[in-house]
Amino acid sequence: MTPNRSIITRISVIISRVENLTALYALLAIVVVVLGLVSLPFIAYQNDQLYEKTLDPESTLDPYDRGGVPFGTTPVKAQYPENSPYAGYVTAYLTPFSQWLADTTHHMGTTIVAHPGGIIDEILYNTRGLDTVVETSILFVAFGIASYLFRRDS
Amino acid sequence: MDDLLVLLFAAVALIGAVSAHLQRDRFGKLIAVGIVFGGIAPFIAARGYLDVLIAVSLIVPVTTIIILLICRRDAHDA
Amino acid sequence: MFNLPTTNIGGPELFVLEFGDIVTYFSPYTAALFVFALIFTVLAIVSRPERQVDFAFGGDAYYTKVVDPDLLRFQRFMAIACGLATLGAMVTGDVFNFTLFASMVGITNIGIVAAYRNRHVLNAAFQYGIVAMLASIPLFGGAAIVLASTGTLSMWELFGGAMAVPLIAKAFLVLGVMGEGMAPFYIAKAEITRAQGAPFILMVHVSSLLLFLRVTEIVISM
Amino acid sequence: MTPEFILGCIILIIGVIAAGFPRPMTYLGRLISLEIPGFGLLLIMLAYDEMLALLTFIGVTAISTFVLVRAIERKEAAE
Amino acid sequence: MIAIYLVAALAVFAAIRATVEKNTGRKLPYVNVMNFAIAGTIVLLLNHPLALVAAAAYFVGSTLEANAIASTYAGGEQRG
Amino acid sequence: MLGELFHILAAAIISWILFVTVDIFFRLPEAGGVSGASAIARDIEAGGGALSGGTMMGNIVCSPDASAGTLLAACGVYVAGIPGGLVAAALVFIGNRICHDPGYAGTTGAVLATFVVYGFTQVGFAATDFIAGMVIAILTIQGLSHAHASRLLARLWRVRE
Amino acid sequence: MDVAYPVGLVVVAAAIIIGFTALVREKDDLHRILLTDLAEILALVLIALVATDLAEALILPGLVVGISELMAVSEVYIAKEGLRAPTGPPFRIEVMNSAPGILALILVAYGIVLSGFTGGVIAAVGAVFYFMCRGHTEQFELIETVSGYAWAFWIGAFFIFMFLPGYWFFGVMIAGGAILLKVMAKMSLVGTMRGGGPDV
Repeated sequence: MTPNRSIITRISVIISRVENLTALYALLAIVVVVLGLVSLPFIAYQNDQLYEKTLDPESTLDPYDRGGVPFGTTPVKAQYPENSPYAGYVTAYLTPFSQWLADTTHHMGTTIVAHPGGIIDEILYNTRGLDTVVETSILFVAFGIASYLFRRDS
Repeated sequence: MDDLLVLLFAAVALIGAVSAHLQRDRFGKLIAVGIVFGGIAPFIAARGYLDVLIAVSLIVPVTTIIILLICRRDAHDA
Repeated sequence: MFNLPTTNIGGPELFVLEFGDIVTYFSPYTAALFVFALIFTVLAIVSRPERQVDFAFGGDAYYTKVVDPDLLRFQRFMAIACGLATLGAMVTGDVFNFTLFASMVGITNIGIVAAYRNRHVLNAAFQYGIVAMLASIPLFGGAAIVLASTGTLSMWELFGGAMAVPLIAKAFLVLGVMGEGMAPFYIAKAEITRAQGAPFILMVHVSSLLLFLRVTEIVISM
Repeated sequence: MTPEFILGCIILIIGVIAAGFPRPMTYLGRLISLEIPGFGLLLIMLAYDEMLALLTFIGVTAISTFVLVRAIERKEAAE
Repeated sequence: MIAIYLVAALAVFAAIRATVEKNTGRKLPYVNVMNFAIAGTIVLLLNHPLALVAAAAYFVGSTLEANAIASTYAGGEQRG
Repeated sequence: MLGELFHILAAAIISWILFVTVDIFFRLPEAGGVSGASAIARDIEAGGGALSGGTMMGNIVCSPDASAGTLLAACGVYVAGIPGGLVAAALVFIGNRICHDPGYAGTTGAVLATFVVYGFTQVGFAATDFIAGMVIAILTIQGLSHAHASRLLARLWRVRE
Repeated sequence: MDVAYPVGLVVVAAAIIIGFTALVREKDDLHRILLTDLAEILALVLIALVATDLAEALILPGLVVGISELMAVSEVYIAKEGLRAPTGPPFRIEVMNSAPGILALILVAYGIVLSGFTGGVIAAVGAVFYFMCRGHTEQFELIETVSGYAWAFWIGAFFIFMFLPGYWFFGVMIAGGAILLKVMAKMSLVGTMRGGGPDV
């Protein structure tokens, strides 16, 4: 490195190298986090959240018992309930298999709610379905890239 | 689960985590990761999520076996 | 029309389409961005790529490089996906949805660039991919902090002014979009001179420009 | 502040240190160390009863480990 | 209900022994003791038929892990 | 309190005898079921133990054998009586197949232990005593001193032969 | 709950500082990929701290986005370095003959019961493990076509939810099944991508 280079030239040499990009970005993130750390303790948790959890350890659907009767309206604290006229139907729905599980045993709540129906399906498919559209598209695109490169090189 | 049990199993998990960092041998590291999971399993059981525990305890060994694919012994100690 | 807290979001509301909790909308500003993105997406669909011309030194001969049709199809697919993601990011009315669209723009940009066999170009695409993955911390983290501190993700609520969004969340969002949309600033170096396929490369530039404009609007309005 | 949460935070920090500065600075050492912050996240999810997320996370960890193993074994074979 | 405290204490003891031991082959038996203790704890914590399946799944899983580690340590399958 | 401790100790001795007998009957100390078991045996021998005892310890580590069968059978009896023990035996069988174990020591041990544990619950023992007792029993084999335990097992193995 | 959130944020901030410091010092590209995996975990912690059902529904897409980006970037890395599949005898241990059949059966069956993202990932773990240990026949095209159709089915289900909400029941069933198929198919392709397969 020649000694008579100005400091700006040196910095621009570092920045212009692609290999240093990751380190630069990481450094920037560290700076933001350190500055943010000053304000972090003052971030108050808003107690009025959407889709709040209510736990009922006695229920057979334990971590995911959100109440409601199947094929009836269930109050779900969505952002805009009027946009999803059938919000709550999926939450309360149990397939025959999951109904049988719920009647039989006490510790299968996660399996029951992952089976079609339940609060998570309500959010993922109904009220926030667009998120899931984008997400599956990302999966599609990423695997498109991977399989294109894989096949080209093999 | 009362306080004493919490402390005991937390101790198991912490011993595993710290030793996984400090071990230099690759098999030692893997064993220590297994110990961490041993400390965590009772916490899942105590909350009553048994189906999750079954699934997780079958998948964690699969992860370990996948890592073992690149752990051939000839690369290092005698 | 709906029970939304504000009917006036970034100018007079032109059109609203509700997907459950995610209410997409057009304001004059985003409509302009949308039309811009739409034009380039259509361009990517209909255009034929330019062919690069190599001159042989010491003579008058020149030849055009052969464009691999497989590569062309792949790049066109990626460019269209990138355009669609940009369109989505322009109109969405939800912070988390916006971050997802931004990630999709990032990954399609990787795809457009990574299609080349040139090692330098691949290296640039790889470094950019690492940054785009790192950017998921600020992006998702920013959206998560917005959710935790205000209790909502909808821009219709957040733009009203009643909610105090923490500064760190805004900084995270900007940082995240910087990571996802950083591509043109250095891919350009490796890319313009060494690779063919101009309209698709253009898509990289357009999408990141529009992402920046959009995130600026979001951060200022919150 | 449940015990799971506190334990999860401690293990997360230990794991980040372990993965950031693994003791033998090898690919394998770092890959194994990456499991530890994963367990920290698992405990934090457990503390908030996010069981579906926990289950998905463990599955994704296995698959991403496989992806990384594939890259590492090719890299080591090339050396 | 002293059994569960006894089992938990044995788990800690075994974990410490496994950490202190240097040799991989001699480490694994200590881990095995810890797995016994944890599997017992799962059933002792929750008296439910599914807890039995969970304990068996944990035990089989960790045994499989130990088996795989030991076999890799031994240099893989002897062929031919 | 003291009575329960006494029960646990008695249960430990009973299950120790049970699983060592079954394992030696099924010739576990003879050869390692998988290469990992042989490696553990070599390391234990290098640490001052006996080879055949070490082989048996390696087999215990590498596959659910009679000791695991006893533990799970005690758990099964604790949660659901005799049927629980038989379910535990089935689970041990699946575990044996997963772990590339050719033998049937685990399954046999589980079935035997089911009836033994059930019998003792009729005379004042609790099934939990057997769970804790089995952990203590396995501790004496695997967790205290590998050299001494393997020599002891080797001596028993010579008696069997 | 109220105390836990700021504490969690401080912990994550400390973790980000440590992890990114390691990243700044790291020069090797493969090590950088490994560290980005760490970054994904930290992003998920931030979402998990919100602790509502909504947070959980946000984690699931976040996870899948993370793994697909990791997949693409590692493939770019392999292409960039021009790395080849290792030659020489494949690595075998005994349990790789016995475990995959039973474990993959359990995991795939359980995954199909679960459905949706979770089920897709669990079933894919089983499939990846099976392909890894037992080798595979090349049927890329079939798997990819299946997942393409699954994607289209899911989009159809989305429009049912949005425009014909009265038929929500069919929407749930189609969506659960289609996402299961899609995620599982894509992820199990990873298992076949290791190439070769053991000569058993």
